Amino acid sequence: MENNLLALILLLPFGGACLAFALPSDRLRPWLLPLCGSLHLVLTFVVIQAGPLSAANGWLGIDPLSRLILLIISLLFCGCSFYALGYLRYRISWGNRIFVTCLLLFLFAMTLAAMARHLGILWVAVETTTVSSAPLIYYNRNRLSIEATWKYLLLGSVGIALAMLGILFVAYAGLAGGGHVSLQFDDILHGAATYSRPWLKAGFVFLLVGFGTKVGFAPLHTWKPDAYGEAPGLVGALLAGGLTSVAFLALLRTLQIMDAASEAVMAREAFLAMGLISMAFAAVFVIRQPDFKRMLAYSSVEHMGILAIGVSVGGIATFGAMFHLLNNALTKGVLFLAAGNIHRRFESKRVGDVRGAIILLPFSASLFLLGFLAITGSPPFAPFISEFTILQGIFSGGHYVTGGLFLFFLAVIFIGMGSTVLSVVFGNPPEKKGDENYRETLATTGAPLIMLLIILVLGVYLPDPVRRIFADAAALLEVRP
Amino acid sequence: MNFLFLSWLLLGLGACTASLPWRSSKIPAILGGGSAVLGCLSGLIAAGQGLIAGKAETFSLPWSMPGGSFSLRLDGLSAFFLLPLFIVGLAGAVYATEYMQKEKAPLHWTWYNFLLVSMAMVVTAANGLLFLFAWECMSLTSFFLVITEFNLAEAVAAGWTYLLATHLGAAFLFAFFLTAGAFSGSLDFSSFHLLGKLSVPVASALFLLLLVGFGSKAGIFPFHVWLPDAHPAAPSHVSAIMSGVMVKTAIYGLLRMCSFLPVSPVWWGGLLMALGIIGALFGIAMAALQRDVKRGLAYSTVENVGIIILALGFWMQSRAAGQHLIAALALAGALIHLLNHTLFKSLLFLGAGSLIHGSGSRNLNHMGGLMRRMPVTSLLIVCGGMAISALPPFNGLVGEWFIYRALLGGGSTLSGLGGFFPAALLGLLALVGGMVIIVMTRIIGIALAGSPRSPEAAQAHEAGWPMLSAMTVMALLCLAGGLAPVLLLRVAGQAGVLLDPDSANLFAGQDINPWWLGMMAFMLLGSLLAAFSFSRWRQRRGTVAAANTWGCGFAFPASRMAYSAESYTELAQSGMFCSCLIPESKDGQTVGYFPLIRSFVFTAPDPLLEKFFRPLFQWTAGYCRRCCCRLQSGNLHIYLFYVFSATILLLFWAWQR
Amino acid sequence: MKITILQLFLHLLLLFGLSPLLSGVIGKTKALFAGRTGPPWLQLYYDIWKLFGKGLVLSRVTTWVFRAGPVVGLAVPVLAALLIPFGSIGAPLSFTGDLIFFIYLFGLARFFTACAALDTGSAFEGMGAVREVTFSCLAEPTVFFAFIVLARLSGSLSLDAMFGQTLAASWHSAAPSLLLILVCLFLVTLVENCRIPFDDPNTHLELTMIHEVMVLDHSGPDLGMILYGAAMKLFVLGALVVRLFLPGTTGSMILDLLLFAGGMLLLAVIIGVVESTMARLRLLRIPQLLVGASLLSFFSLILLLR
Amino acid sequence: MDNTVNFLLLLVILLNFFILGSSRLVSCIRTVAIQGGMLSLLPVLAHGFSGHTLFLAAGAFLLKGIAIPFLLFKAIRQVRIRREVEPLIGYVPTLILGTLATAGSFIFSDRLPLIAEHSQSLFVPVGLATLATGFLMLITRRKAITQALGYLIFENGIFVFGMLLTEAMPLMVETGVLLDLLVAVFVMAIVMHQINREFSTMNIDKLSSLKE
Repeated sequence: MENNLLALILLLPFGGACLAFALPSDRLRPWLLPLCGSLHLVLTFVVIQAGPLSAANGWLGIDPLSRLILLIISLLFCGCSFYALGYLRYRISWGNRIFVTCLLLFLFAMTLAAMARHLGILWVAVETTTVSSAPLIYYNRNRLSIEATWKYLLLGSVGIALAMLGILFVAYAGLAGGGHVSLQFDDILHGAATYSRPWLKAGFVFLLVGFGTKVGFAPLHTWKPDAYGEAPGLVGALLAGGLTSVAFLALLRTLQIMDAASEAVMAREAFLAMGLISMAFAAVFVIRQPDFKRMLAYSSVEHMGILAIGVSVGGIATFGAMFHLLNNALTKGVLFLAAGNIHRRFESKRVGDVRGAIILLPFSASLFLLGFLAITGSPPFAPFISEFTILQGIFSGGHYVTGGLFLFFLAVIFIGMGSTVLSVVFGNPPEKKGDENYRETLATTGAPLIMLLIILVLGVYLPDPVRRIFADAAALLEVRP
Repeated sequence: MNFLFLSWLLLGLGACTASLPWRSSKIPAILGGGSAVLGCLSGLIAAGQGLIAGKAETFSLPWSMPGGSFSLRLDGLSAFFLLPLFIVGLAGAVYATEYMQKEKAPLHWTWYNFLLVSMAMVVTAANGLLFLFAWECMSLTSFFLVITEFNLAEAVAAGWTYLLATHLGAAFLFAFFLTAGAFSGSLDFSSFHLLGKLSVPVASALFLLLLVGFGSKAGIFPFHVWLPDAHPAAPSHVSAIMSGVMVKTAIYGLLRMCSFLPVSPVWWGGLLMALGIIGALFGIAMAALQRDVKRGLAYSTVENVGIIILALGFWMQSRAAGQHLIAALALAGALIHLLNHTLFKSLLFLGAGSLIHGSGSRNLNHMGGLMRRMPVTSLLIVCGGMAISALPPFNGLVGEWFIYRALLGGGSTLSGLGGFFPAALLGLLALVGGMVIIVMTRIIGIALAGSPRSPEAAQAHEAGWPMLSAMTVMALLCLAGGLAPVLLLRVAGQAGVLLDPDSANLFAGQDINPWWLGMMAFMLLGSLLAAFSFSRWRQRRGTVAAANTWGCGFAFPASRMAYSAESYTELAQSGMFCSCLIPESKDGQTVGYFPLIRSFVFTAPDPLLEKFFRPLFQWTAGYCRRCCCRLQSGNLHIYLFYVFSATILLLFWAWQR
Repeated sequence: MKITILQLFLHLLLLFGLSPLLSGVIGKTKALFAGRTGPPWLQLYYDIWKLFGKGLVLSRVTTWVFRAGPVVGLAVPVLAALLIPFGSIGAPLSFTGDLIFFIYLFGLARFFTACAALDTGSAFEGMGAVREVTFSCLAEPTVFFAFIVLARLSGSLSLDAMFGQTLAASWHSAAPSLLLILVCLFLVTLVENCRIPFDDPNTHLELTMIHEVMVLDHSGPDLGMILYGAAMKLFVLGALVVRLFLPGTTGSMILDLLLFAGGMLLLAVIIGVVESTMARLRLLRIPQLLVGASLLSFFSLILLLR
Repeated sequence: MDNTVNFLLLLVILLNFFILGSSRLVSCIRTVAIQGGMLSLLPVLAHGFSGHTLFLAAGAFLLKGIAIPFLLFKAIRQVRIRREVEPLIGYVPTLILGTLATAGSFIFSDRLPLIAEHSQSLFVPVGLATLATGFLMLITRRKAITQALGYLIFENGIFVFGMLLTEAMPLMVETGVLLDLLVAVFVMAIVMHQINREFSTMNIDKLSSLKE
């Protein structure tokens, strides 16, 4: 039963990808996306209900963290898949065989990564996300998207290769510590206490840099603005919400290993430093950002920093970070999808060319504005609660300087993003009209609207089952003295 | 409490239903406006109960958010702030049914109702997270109201300045609540009494956080920069709410939080007094220079907040020095002035809105002669002008009377520096009082009196009954406050005894009772009536002829020759103001004996905003951009180098561990 | 906090009866200096009587505010007079903090006079209104500082007590301060009543006037009320100066009354002398003089605080 | 056995230097192919014959020695370029840096405790040195194709290191790793083709319009 369930949730997107590649019709193919997306969501709910699962000799399994990540991926993908219907209908002439196939492969890779209980599998899955998302970034097939793809591919591959090295180091740490070598996650956790410190520490550094590149910690984030900026909004949403969550999961796994090896203090210091540097970089870059999709990329860097800080501080902040993981993913989804609509309508993403979006695209522009307010931590949206919880953890842990810096960066980023967002949303539309045939459809506005509603509800009322998902995930990251 | 919930329910329902896509434009007005009116009435009952009951009512529900609980507390202080909130909310709602344009109205109702709910929640919240939640909701909803005219660039710019200021301020509040929560172990206000054990330096740091955080919302002097832009951009009843009520919620926060902190060192009060008097002088001077009527009123809010803060500072200082009578007077003055300011400032903003509605311009120089075209509005504005100038028989005098009495008490009984500061402040406050009269006679004289200064003003139309009735209620309340000052003291006393328990008997006793003021107001009305009847009697007896205004020999006086808004303050400007306040004028020079037609641009921007904050922000932004260009140059080699060096650095770091 | 019917009656009688006389005395003094015969002592009484009997001419631009100016201008000094002692005759109305009400009463008069002037829509009257509100605004701190000094000396916050029986004793203990504020109050009386050196009521150029230019358009009974009100205002403010100058009491009410009346006449003569010997200041110098007066009164306060 | 392996590893380092110093693309690709071929001998040499090692050796040889060089050769034949343009840092400084990095790797690996049976082998320093060489290539070379080569060398370094842990790595994971490498290079080759089509050059200096 367990095997079947996990196999099913993996095979669904993989089979969907194969089917998409085989289907000849550009019109029919996109329907595979919502189909797979919704089934995946249903299966995810079943998996979440089912409790801890394990399959394939313990190589795959579901623990509270995977449950959370799986939920995030599935929700986001489901929303994006409905959006994709509208988007691909609009761009029917562009062809979508590779696009749909890669989207489903991407989902497959993310699901695999979420369920991996073996570091090798985890690595392969994360690398697969890179490879399968590269063609998605290249979807627009122009000079800029080539450049973005190339940078993404190279930086991503180098990063992930470093992570491989880190995995090998950790494995060797076991060998050098006199134990049995295994890359099974549970074995590692079990034996970590005896691991050889130099190997383990070096391995941690490689893993941090490697997965940190995928997560997009500054200064390893350099591919992010290019990739997010040039990819279609839909892909941006999946990258910023899904891929980063998966990569962050890989970092959390690393953290678990370090916790088990009683090296928690060092690991958390590194996370804290990375988090603060990321927030600082994002704050500097987001100011007067002339391109609103790149701005969202920097915001993603910021939120990865927030997550890292939340996890590093511990206590209630870990809960906040877990909550924030979901909030960040969904809010980024809203923002990228809405930004994609605006981009299509104006055929530009430069702030100077895009003005008065609320007049031409009332729904998308409102979603963009509300999404901006949500992501910068304004109530009644859920990121307010999660960021506040992280801050509570920071302050009650006595890290007043960190807390002060955190608040300062948040404020600066709010200013930076706000001036860009407001000039995009309000004002009078420019003379150059863009694509006048572009219309908002139910698919392209409904999906982000649903996501926004979810974070709105979660910002006011956190139901107990949902709360338990976060709390269980956070409990895994608690340092046990 | 139940009525408060009922009010929230009604307001919330109205907010949610008003902006649905209804066919008819009347339905949103009925749903939104009706719910706002009913909600405010229900809220008024709650506030009244809170004031009469005199003892705190609490309510608590668990909230699933970490650190949060849905705890509310309605005590005298909260009720004291709820009362004006719902009064102005009610008047604003009635006013808006006529004032708002049809297409903007539905969404406006949503934000308006939510603004009322969030403000009421701010003053009743008894949990830090809930307070911040409501606080931020209040900022956001008011931001959306400010940008109601979102197609105008200046409205959006004003809204943005506002949002920026309030958000930066909120960051300080976050820091305060989080630190306070860390010290007291919980974010519930019921545990905040533990803050009373803090050492003075820590408490002072917290106090400064509060001052900046709440100051940026309240418009305390260096943080007022958003206010003069935001108020003119918002619809007038929203300006009334923002200026009359929202700004005061910040003062509520300051008072409430300070009541948790240990008894203050003297310098806290001194700092507040200094900021207060600077703000008052600055605000009123800037108000005298504005040609935009609502901008002028906005600066007048800066001035009045300055006065309130001054009085509060004096209260803190005298309490710290053990002067209970003076402290009670100052506190009563601050609270009563706060209440009064709510009433007359919202009256004036509503009146200004009516003028704009009627004449189509916010520029004083384009109005003129509206007294004839809009008699009721004009009468009400004159009442408001008298109230804000603290002239009898209106309520403005009552608050100022207490503040003056406190300062006089300090100046005439204390010796040394203790007497010097109140005396000096008294003189400066008197100067402010004189300048308020300049500002108000300017608005009345230029906008209402004389002959029309533009074709639109000549065609101005009087507002309809919803707008007029809203204003009339406010004006009557202003008059009632002036005639029955004891009532004002009773209401303020409910809040006062909570803030300063030592002076509870003073609030109830005769020492600071202002009933003579009411008596004098009645006598003034009597003597005015007598003089008026005499005048009528003589007029009946004699003949009445109509003629042109005496032009001192000039036969054809025109409205363009009359004193303009700028010339009205020229004398004060050249005689009294320091050079940094002087407005900028461009292209005014005439050349030659027969000069061509010249255009003349005259602006009075906020000097602090234009000469300090804006350059600072722009420089920082430019610097950041330059950094960005260097760091993210588009070169893949450098990016790879970042990865490489990050690895090496972290390896070194790990090695050191 | 007391009302005495006798004092009320006396106050009103003195105020209504005696106030126009001051103007006559000033006129005669000035005429004496100029070597003219001058108008009769009771000229202002004749003027007011005559004006009350005349018809009204109203500008077509004006509204009720224009008519309210004279009404307020007449009612305010009457009420204000009830708050202060005339000589050693105590004030009929007095309460703690009445000095604030007293000052703001004159603010009310100023408010309406200025509004009434602006209501005509004439550039000249606007000019007068501006000057009136601006200069009075600068005079207000002076009054407050002077009152604090008196409050400090008397230990009370009501005008009746501040200008009451303790004043004579205060002259012994704090003569320099009292002298300074006497000068300041005299200056305030001059500026509030638009006398030389601040304003020249008899000039013929509207451009240079303050008070007179504001009432250009008033006529008939309205103008009469304005003249009467102005005379009373001079009387009320003058009464403060005189009381400060002649603080004691003789013990007999009749003598006190005579002393007060004599003091008022003396004040009128002094004003006449000042007007005859000084020229009107340039407009831009007036704020400086007023700020100087404020500083002077503040200095007198510092003398006490030391 | 150790000596043979160590000799092979030293050859790998030699090839690293050769690549760093060479400007002809064809010889670079050929060298990488040779390096890959040599590395594919390592599993067998280091761990003896077994199904696992044979499969690994065969897979590595097919991929690193044949398939990927073939892909790259095809790519440069299409774009008709022969030489690397002048790198960001000249050849001699690159060689010096390469030497320094190699020395650094040896020093660094001295600090890492090895288990007894590996104490004589050079897997760790050579792996790290190869890694560093790959990084150097990535950072200093201007052509897309040389960057891809740098990535391959980088991967080779990891492969060398992985030899220490062959028994820990399940076959399926190894397969996945190799396949991912192939796909990554395949995608890179496609993108290179597109770069050449759009920009008419393989010089990635042209790819710097996405910046702040």
